[in-house]
Amino acid sequence: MLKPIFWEQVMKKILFVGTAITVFILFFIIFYILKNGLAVVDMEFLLSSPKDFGRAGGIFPCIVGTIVLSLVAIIIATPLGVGTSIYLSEYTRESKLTSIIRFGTDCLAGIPSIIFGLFGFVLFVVYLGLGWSILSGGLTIAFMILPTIIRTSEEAIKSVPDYYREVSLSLGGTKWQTIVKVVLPSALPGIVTGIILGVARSIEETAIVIFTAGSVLRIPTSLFDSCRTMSVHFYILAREGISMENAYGTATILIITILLINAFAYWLMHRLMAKYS
Amino acid sequence: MEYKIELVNLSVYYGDFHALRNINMQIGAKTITALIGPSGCGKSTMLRTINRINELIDGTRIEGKILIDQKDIYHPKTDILQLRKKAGMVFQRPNCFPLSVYDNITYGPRVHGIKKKAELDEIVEKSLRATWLWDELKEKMKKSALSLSLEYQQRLCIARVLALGSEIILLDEPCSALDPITTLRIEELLVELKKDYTIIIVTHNMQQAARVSNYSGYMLMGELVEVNETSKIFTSPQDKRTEDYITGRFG
Amino acid sequence: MKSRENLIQFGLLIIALSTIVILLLIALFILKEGLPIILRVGIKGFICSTHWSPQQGQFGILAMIIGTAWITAGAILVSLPLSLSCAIYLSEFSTPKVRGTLKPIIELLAGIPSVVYGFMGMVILFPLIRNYLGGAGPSILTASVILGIMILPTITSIAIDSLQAVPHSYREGSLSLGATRWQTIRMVILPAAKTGILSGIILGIGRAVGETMAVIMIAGNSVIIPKSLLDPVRTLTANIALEMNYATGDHRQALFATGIVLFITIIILNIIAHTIARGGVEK
Amino acid sequence: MEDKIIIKDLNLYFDTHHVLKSINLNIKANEILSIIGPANSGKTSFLRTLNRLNDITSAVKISGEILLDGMDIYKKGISLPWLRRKVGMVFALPVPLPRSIFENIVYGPRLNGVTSKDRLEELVEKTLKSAFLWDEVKDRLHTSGTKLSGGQQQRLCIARSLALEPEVILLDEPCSGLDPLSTSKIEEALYELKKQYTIVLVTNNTKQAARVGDNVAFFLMGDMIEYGSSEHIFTVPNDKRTEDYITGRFG
Repeated sequence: MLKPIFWEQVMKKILFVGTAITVFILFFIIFYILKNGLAVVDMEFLLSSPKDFGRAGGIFPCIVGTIVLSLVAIIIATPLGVGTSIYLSEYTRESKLTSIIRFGTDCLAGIPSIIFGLFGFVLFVVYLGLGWSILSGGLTIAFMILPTIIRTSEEAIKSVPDYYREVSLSLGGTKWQTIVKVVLPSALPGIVTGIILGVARSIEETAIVIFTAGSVLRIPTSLFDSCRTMSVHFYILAREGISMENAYGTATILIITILLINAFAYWLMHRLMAKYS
Repeated sequence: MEYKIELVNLSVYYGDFHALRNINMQIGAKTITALIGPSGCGKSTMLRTINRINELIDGTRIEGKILIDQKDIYHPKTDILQLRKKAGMVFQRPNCFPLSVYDNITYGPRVHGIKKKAELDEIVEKSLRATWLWDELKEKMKKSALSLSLEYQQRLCIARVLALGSEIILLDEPCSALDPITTLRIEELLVELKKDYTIIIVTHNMQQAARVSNYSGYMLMGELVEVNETSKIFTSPQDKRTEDYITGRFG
Repeated sequence: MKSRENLIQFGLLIIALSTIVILLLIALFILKEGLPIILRVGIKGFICSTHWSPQQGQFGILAMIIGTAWITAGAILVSLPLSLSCAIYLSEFSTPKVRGTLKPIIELLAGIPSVVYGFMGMVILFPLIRNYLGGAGPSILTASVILGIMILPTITSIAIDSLQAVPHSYREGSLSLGATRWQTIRMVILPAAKTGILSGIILGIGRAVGETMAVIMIAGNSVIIPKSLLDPVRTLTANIALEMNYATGDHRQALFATGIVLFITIIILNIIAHTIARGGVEK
Repeated sequence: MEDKIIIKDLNLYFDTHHVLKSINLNIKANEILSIIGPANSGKTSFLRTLNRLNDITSAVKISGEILLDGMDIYKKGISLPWLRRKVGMVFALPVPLPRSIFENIVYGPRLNGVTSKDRLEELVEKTLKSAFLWDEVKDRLHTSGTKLSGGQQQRLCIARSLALEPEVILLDEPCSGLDPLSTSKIEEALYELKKQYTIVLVTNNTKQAARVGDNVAFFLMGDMIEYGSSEHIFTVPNDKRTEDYITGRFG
């Protein structure tokens, strides 16, 4: 009768190895990029403009482009996403309509960024005449990150215990008062996490940016200017072999930004959770 | 008299929380013992230390000894799988697996290495008959257990323990999800099973304890306040706290 | 008071419809741009022909479809063993603390930009494959390995969630019958979590089919029918991204038509995932 | 005594499940009506029809009439916030909102547009005194309500519902999680409160119903089996099922 226990031990080891490999890959990627890139990164790299198509100089315009583009995307996507999730979780019972909306959200989440790129290109760049611009790019990216925000906010709102709603209603609150004063504050950590994940997704996006915001290497001065984000810059440097050194440098900044954003989301979630529970 | 189960200076901690305080208790073979007390008093914890299912909870620490058939079940060499086979458990809510009736009952025998169809069939019939389910379910072996009514599911859970070949049955508020008539039927079943098994039942319903058990233990905030023959507990409790509880000053 | 509440509800409804509107707009624009060429060449001529030479007016995307299929299948083969062991280990064998730490870290893998993955394929896998297996480097194999790693977090994270959604009482029930943890996993937990895990895998397939930039960097992009894992191929997504910036006329329409094929594939995958998830609701 | 609430032929369905079956009942002003019965007999659902809190759950269907001071509360055009201010509610689990004691109590009045600081402070003091909590918390009104003990939290919830100056108070097993001491404090508070308010108390504890209730209604599986004065129900019940329940044959 040793057999079942023996098998358990064997399987546990196999599964552990699989887990270890997965975690190792992650750390390897991060370590490898940082090891090669940190040498290039200094204040000058961050704050100066690229020279000679990026062969020399820094990545300042790309940092500005990345920030502005994600800001625009978030400002558009947040009200739409949070509004949708409030509607889905507070105002309707499960019905045909909600299942259609949910299905639409799932589909939107699955659509490849290249399709968003094509769409943004036809609609905003060509049809509405916005050209390759921050506005076209921001709108398109907003559509892409919308499902992320909807899903995380909806989950957060649903996880607010029903008895909070009942207490507020039984104290004579209207539905909207209850949502604003009790539900949203309690769901805030989850909602903010969703928004931050949206920021992370817009920072990493490449295909959409090339198709809708272009890749002009200048500091943008208006929403109608084209811009180049760090991801796009990195892609061009690496794929066209312009400068491996600066590619590593850009990737380092990208990875550090993503790490910081995730860590921040994590920290914020825990802080707010501690405050509201 | 040799005791089937003995708890010796048993203490349980969840992290810093002292859940059971220095419990001493002896339980004889083929009796029904009821544990009563307000919620959070540690009765479920006590039940769950007897087949060591409590270890699933992180940060559980245990002091003292539990002897089953004079053997310390917390001894490092104890075969925990055999222990759980010997002391089967029925939970508060029926927890049939999302498998067929047949697969639910044969689950225990199969994990313990019984593979022959004929042997399994025999076990199924025997344990279903013992729980008065055979006539109703013999045509429904392939049906999902989750499609049965709650009562049948709970009886199936008891049948599952019987199929395992247990000697001890631990029941954790087995009737709390059931209606009065069903409750009475399960109680009758327990009294019947007492002939062959040692049964410990946790219940929040004092009348239930009074109806089915030979012995009752009253617990409060991790302590075993009083244990005695059931009739004595309910007619002449020794401890003021037991009396408070029985007369309904709690909850 | 009442009318204000109604106004709010109406406003939120309009907002909630935005995802549907966006989805329809996308379908509309892609179809409008791409459908004419499909109608002209014929569905069969477009999907079943291997000749892609826009200058000669030949628009067959079979090679790209095959390329996409190979890379996706490879990615799943690479990803499944890792993601499933990871999910099972973290959900069933590790402590909540370890799970709570490692799950976000693995989800972080999803946050690394896809171009960085592609880059890793170029600088790490190309030399390895050149030295030990031959060929130039860009190939189905490279792309499969990298995409497999990219979809790891998607599948792992969904699989962990589905495993964790299996009621704890099943675990208690099984263990209290004297089963080992592995028996519990194999006989109770995995069957109960099956549907969730499957829809996670399908979403992973969707991600692999749709990935663009990383694939361009490592798949080689040749329009050929591959004969070995070391052959370079072009995917549907790469086809669009590579040629879009100089394509005009029929050529441009053909690229949008490629987009239609992608779009429909993704929608079908989503419908499958949805159906599985719904069929799985047994309680 | 006059009737505060009149319930005529009340039926309630959740989807196809018939939860309340043709209930007819009059609740008198300034009485404590206790509602007893085993789990799932519709007690809580009944309570929640009185302030229409069932409406927030989907798929609820209701027929019949509930008259509060002669006005049908299910009539079209009734403002739910208005109704719920008149009919306050205390839940089984104490649920302080995640804010300070002070903020918890003024939450309701603020929603109704009371902004004067003096008025709010006056309300806080008055209601905390009525709930017998003032002395224990007067020095820490601005600490979190979730930091209080279970019994204090429940009294805070009672105070919070009083701050709306309701006419009827619904209590849903308010003592189910509490120790004897907290229970008796709450019972004491209820006894005082009934001078000003009409109180409907759902309880699992028949002895509690006997102690505090003027009248008692016994519910079983959605039917109201019996209604009468406490003495009557607990000494000479008319219905066999009531007797079965009171003597503990259920659950």
